[in-house]
Amino acid sequence: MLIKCPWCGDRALQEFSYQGDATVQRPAEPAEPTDAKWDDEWYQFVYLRDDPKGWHDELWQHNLGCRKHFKARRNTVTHEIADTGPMNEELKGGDK
Amino acid sequence: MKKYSVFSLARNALDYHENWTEAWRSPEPKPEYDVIIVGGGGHGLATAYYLAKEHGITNVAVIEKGWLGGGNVARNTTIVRSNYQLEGNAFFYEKGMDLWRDLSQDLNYNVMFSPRGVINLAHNDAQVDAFQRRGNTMRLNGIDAEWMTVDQIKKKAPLLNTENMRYPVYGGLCQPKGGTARHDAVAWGYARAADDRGVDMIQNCEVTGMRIENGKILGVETTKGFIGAKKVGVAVAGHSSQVFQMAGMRLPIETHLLQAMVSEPVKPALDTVITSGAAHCYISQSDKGELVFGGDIDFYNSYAQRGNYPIIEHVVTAMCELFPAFSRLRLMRTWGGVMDMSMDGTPIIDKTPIDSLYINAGWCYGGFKATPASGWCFAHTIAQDQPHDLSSEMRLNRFETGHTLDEKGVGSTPNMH
Amino acid sequence: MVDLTERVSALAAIYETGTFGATVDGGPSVAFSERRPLSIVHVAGKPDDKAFSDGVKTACGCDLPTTPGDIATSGDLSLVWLAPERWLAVCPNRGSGVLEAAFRDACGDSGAIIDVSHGRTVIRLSGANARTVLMKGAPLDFHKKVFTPGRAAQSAISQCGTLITCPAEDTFDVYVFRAFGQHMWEWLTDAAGEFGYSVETPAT
Amino acid sequence: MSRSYRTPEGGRIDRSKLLNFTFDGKAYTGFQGDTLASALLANGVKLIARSFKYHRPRGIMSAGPEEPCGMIQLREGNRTEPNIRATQVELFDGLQASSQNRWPSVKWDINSINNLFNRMLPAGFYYKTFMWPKAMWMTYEEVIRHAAGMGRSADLPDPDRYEHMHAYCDVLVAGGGPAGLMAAKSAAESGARVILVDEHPELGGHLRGRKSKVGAKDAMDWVAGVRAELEAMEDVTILSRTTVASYYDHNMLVLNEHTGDHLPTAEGWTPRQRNWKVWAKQVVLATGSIERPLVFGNNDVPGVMLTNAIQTYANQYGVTPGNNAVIFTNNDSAYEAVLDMHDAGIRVAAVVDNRKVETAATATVRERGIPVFHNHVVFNVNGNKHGVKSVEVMALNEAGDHVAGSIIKLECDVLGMSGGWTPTVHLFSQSRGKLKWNEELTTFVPSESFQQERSAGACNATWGLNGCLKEGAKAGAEAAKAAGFVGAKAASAPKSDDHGMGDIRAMWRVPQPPHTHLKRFVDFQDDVATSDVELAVREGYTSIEHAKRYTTLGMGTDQGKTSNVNGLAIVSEELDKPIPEVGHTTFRPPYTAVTMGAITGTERGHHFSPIRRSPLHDWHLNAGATMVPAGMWMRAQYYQHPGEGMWDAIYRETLNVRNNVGLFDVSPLGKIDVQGPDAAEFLNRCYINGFGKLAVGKCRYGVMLREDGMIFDDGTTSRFSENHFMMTTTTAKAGPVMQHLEYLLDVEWPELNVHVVSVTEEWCGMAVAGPNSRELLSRITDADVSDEAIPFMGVTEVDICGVPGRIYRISFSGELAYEVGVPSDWGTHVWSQLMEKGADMGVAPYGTEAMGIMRIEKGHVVGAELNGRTTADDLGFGPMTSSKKAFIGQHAIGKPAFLETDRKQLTGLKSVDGKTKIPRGAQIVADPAGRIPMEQLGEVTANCYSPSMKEFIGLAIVKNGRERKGEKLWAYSPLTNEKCQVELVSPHMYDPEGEKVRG
Repeated sequence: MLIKCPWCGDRALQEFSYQGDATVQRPAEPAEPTDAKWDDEWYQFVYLRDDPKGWHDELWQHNLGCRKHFKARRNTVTHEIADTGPMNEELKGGDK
Repeated sequence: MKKYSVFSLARNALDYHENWTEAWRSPEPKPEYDVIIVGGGGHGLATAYYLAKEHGITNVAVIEKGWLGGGNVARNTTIVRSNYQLEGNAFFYEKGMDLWRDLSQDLNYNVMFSPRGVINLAHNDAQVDAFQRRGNTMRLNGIDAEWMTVDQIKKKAPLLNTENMRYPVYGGLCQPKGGTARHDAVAWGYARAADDRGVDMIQNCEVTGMRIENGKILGVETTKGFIGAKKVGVAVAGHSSQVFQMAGMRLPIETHLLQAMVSEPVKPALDTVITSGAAHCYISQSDKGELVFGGDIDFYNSYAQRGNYPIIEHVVTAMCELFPAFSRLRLMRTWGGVMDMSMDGTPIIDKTPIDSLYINAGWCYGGFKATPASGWCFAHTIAQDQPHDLSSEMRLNRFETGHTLDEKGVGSTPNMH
Repeated sequence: MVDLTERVSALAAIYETGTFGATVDGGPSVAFSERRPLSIVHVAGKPDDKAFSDGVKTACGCDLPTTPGDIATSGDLSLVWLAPERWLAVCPNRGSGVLEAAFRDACGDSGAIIDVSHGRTVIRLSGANARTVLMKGAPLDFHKKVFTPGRAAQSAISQCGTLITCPAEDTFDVYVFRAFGQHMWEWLTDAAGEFGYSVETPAT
Repeated sequence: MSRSYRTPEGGRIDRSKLLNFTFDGKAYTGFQGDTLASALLANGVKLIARSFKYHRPRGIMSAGPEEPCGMIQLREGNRTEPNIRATQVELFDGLQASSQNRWPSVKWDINSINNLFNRMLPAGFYYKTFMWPKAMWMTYEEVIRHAAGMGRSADLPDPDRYEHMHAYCDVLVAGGGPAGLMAAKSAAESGARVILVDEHPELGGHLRGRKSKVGAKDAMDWVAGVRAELEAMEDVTILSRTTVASYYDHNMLVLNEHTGDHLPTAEGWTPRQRNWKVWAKQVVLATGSIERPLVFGNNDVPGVMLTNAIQTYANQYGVTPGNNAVIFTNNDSAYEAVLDMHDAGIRVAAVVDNRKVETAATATVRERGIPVFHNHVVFNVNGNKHGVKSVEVMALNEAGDHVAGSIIKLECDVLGMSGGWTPTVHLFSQSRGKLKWNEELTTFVPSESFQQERSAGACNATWGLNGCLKEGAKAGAEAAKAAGFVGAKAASAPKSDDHGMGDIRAMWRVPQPPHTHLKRFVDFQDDVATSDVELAVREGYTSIEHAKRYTTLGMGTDQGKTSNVNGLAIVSEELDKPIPEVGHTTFRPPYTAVTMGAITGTERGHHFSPIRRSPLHDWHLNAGATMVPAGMWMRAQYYQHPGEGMWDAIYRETLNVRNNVGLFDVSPLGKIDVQGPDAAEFLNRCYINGFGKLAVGKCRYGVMLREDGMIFDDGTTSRFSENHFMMTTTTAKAGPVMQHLEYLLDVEWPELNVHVVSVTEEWCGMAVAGPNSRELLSRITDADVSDEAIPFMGVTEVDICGVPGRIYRISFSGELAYEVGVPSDWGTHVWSQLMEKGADMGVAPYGTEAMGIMRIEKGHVVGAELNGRTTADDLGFGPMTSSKKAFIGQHAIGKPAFLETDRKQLTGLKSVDGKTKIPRGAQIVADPAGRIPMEQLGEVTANCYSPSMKEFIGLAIVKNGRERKGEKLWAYSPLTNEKCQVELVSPHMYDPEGEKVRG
């Protein structure tokens, strides 16, 4: 694969590390710290994944390059990459 | 079923083998079954067989979207072992070893189970500690385990490099009764034996939906129409997330891709199975002579059954480090399989929140060796509507309660298991 | 007091000047040397924070390069883009902590400055086959029209993370973590063996 | 026997360069430019191998990489290689080759007895037998394994050098035949960066073996001209002797270049092979095609060859594989070959053509007086290991499904067969391109592309030369255009002759007379005959994948290059299903097998994984340290003095710390600089304990969890100013922790203004530990090192031996201790000063073993306890866990399983009798004499002899261990047959009150 780092451009797969599903959201912490609270929201965040067959928004780190994390929309069947972008940008393309 | 034997082979040779019958039928699906097994891979076929054999449930269909045994049972590195540390795994896999030992005779199909020993190499003191800890657990659990010195390992695998290497070998944990089996034969043997007991094998039939009413499953929609069932068990390995999505469930599973490869066939050069965690490589030699080996998954989610080059390079490099003489052999074929990597590296065999729907998933790297035990326990779970004792820690809700079975101890990063 | 320039290189045990590798017509076509001693400071901050970008300019005399892979220079100092908010300032040794202090003083509380002068080994390769040697190691496009003087890229050679810069035509500096210095030296010189190579005395 | 099969002149060999070689120990000669196959044929050697299963005699069938039969063992000793196709070996002087898969010799092979029993050995026979008696399988298996396997592996390490190369290009052209050359030319002329790859030493593809004309020129002169033009262009790279092995995602291709295989040995700096990893914007596949065998009785006898192979041997090598040929074809392409054979002096006894109608090609042959039998087939070959003697020919019935009439016996010593051509679509298919069955051409052809590639020429089923040239030119231009060279134009293709294949009459199985059961081979290498494929279908292995796996069709080293289409066509006939419905098996990389060494490249031996060296590495070596790998690092394990045993040294080092002062190299510990206004807040969120209120000039031990609540890592973090911290990590987790912090800042908390930088390599770290450490420290710095100035867990920045450094008052050993950090280049200087200044007090370095003992004595946790399954509470960090702030993993602590009472907890162990060693890796049980399976209450995570306490101690994690203090249990290691009664004690075994560290 050749992955487009949003900063460094097209780079070989071996420079990157895959960092998981970009769509899971870390639950918000309560305003006031409380005792540990393990609930469905945390369970889902830590353990459950959509694991889609097809387009997948995911995280990669350019760990042997600029070391930045970024998002990629990649097809898990064909490995095509429709778009990559910094964390704060919306991804485009694919049929999502 | 026409018995296979050297005599039947001789008899048929006289007729130029023109009178052999098909190993299994290819029936049209009935409108309803007592049990439908979704997934005609090793686990699904084994489940159907044990449902019939152990629980007397024969009105069973195995529904397979492609060809029988076309998933991971067709594309693994054939290793069979039960060298686990955690209790929740140990007894389960050891049951598997019991079944493996008699499998050829039980199925009347030679699956070529070859208990030639599985050696895990330790490349540093910490690994010696960890492997001895594991070996001791195995022994106290009644599982065969031996510690091997470097010299003993050298004797068993003379071409193994132990000294002139970056990470020298300190010793190894051997499970003498572990080994390999002929992977395709396992699927075919189960299919033939299940067919003989009345199970319908429905190939080229894809499940497209699940009919669930009032929290109970009534059957599955397929490309050959709706098929009713009192119970449905799903054993679809790399497609677990997809199939359970039809039931509205999200799983603690990601689908990843594992590559494996073979060299050209050569005369016997390795008589045991060698695995090295430090080098990320496991290797054995097939009866045909090919070195069969693999390593890590490709690390990114994939349903592709085809991987990329960095991992191939990595695995071959590790293999050559372990066996510098094999550097001159040639890599003949590489392939990929998709596996359902669970969040703790351990499978799930359980009921689901949906009545009469059962799950068998999350096999990570380890599905092939588990085939008999998985079928055994899953059949029990379906027939009795409760988990078998041996798989009682492989529950679906263990992630929620914190009772994870994390052999590698890497936590909820499925690509690290 | 020791002389603060008397620093021991990671390559001290293996560094040997001379000509090595294959004997080829026309002589060796790759020259190696260690760049040392250097002052190297890791500079991090937000380029849109004016206090930071002005501070950097004050400290080193050049603007922050914001195009990925660009190198800005000012006198004997190079400021290499590493990441959207990270740069490496490199120059011949200015004395312990001097360059770091210059940035700290100029940037104040904006940005994060840290001296990494001792944490890198910098290997210079030059000559007609320098590119080819690097092509053996890193999955980067080293084509003459692509990897031009004034450009830098981070990648990996022989499993080690590297920063590779091109200060001049057919000249490249390979930065690695100090602990990998000896490994990288051995790997690169080995890769240059077929072309014949020379090892020159270290210089900044 | 000794007569030569070499033509008096002609061929692309250098007859002035005579080369000596041996085959099976017998000496032969050949010429520069020969392959081993052509040289053997020139010497009249027909029998060169034994087949896989039946050990039938086999010769050479092809002239290229598709060769299924002619495999040999090449070279000897540590350079020997099995399964080498003789057709691909360039002859060199001194070459040694031998036959394989035979014993004692290829002529008299004992296992050829298998052939007599071949009826007992149909496809999958082993699934049906060898099951009784049960215990015998391992014995059967051993016999099977020795009979199988083809050649043999070397048994010594590979002495050769291999390298890698990485490259990017605009257009990669795979194949240097007419289409590929035109593609490269068109693309290059547009200015694109082009890499042209061809597996042979010479470009030209099929032109090498033919006598074609391109324009007015001999084709090979035209090839040389184009090559020269391309070589003159700056941005063109021509890689010959190079195979495009694999085609991965996003146009990443792997090439295997044979840089030294044509040399007697690749010596010195010359790599034997070089693997290229290429990222191409566009690819042109011009990979040609492979002639198909026909499937008739005994079609494997040595001397039965592909027609184009005979033609190639005649034209390219000046070799006549026989004197008297019969050609059996179902298409026109063989006729050109017949003419060339005739020109080369081979008598062609007849052409047997299964087609009913004569074509224009027929006439060209008849003109030379060669008889042509139309609507006839060769259904059997008579011959043996000495080669073909004659062939048997019969007419076909009207439908073409039976033979009819009388048998015509034709004497001959070579039989050429041509069953049409199969486009080489392997790379296309690897690139995910979709194949479509073309009924007219009776082959799969490329249809939809998936990646940025296109096929041109014979691999696209374009048969004529003219068509190939044009299509290549067009593909090259299209590729360049797609790569951004908008002005690219197709180079004009010179007009040339354009022989095609004509109409083809597919005949997947040549019929045989009733009641005959001749072996008709489909896959020559794996001995798969029609009867095997038929049996597989009969037994229900009807999916093409089942049929392949059951029969092993296409699974040999040739990966079915000559057999796959024939095989699937027979399955389709048996199932009475059209071929497209049967489909094809997957084409897997690589195209031809690739030497593992080439894949490995330079990453062997000590370059397998880079060695990470501490700044003190050389000092340790000079001091005689035994070095041990710790991840990529090498660390000093212990420093043995003359006359000392290993454990003597380790105990001496330990006691020296306990009683005096020792030095330990802690440089490999991970160090991460954390800076920014939100640095304290960030650390608060990362650690279970608080860091917000850590005073400047102090450090604190911290524990990090994963999101699932298990311990991730631990270490101390120091505060140098309000916004500046330095975190330390364990050596093993330095990388993962860094990645974790970067992840949190990039993804979860981008709002935090914090920068993290690894500074592991910047600092040389030295633990100065022992009661005399303060005294020693005072000798190397002018700074105040008193307890007041640097209290326990204090940190200060001072000059040390004239260089700027840091002193941390932390202790892993449990003694009064410091950690000194100086910039790495000065590490040796400072360490040497410590050694020198402490000489009078007996300062000594200590290694990882002594450190390990002291940590056990103090109950500090490391990898074995931080095994990813332990919680903070399990290891006794419960009280440290803050409830006043949120941190990673906090919520997971609330999981029910974490609150259970029988969790395994950290505990210390002491050998009850004081004499028995606690076994390594033991399990904690109540009674080792109990029944198996036995309940295991816990596990020993560490064990040692404590020279300070003079007893055997250990650490363990034991169910409810904290509550069990004082209980006596057993540490039991059945693996080593050791056991030791242990008392459970507090893990803080040495100086439990911590008076020493605070001293």
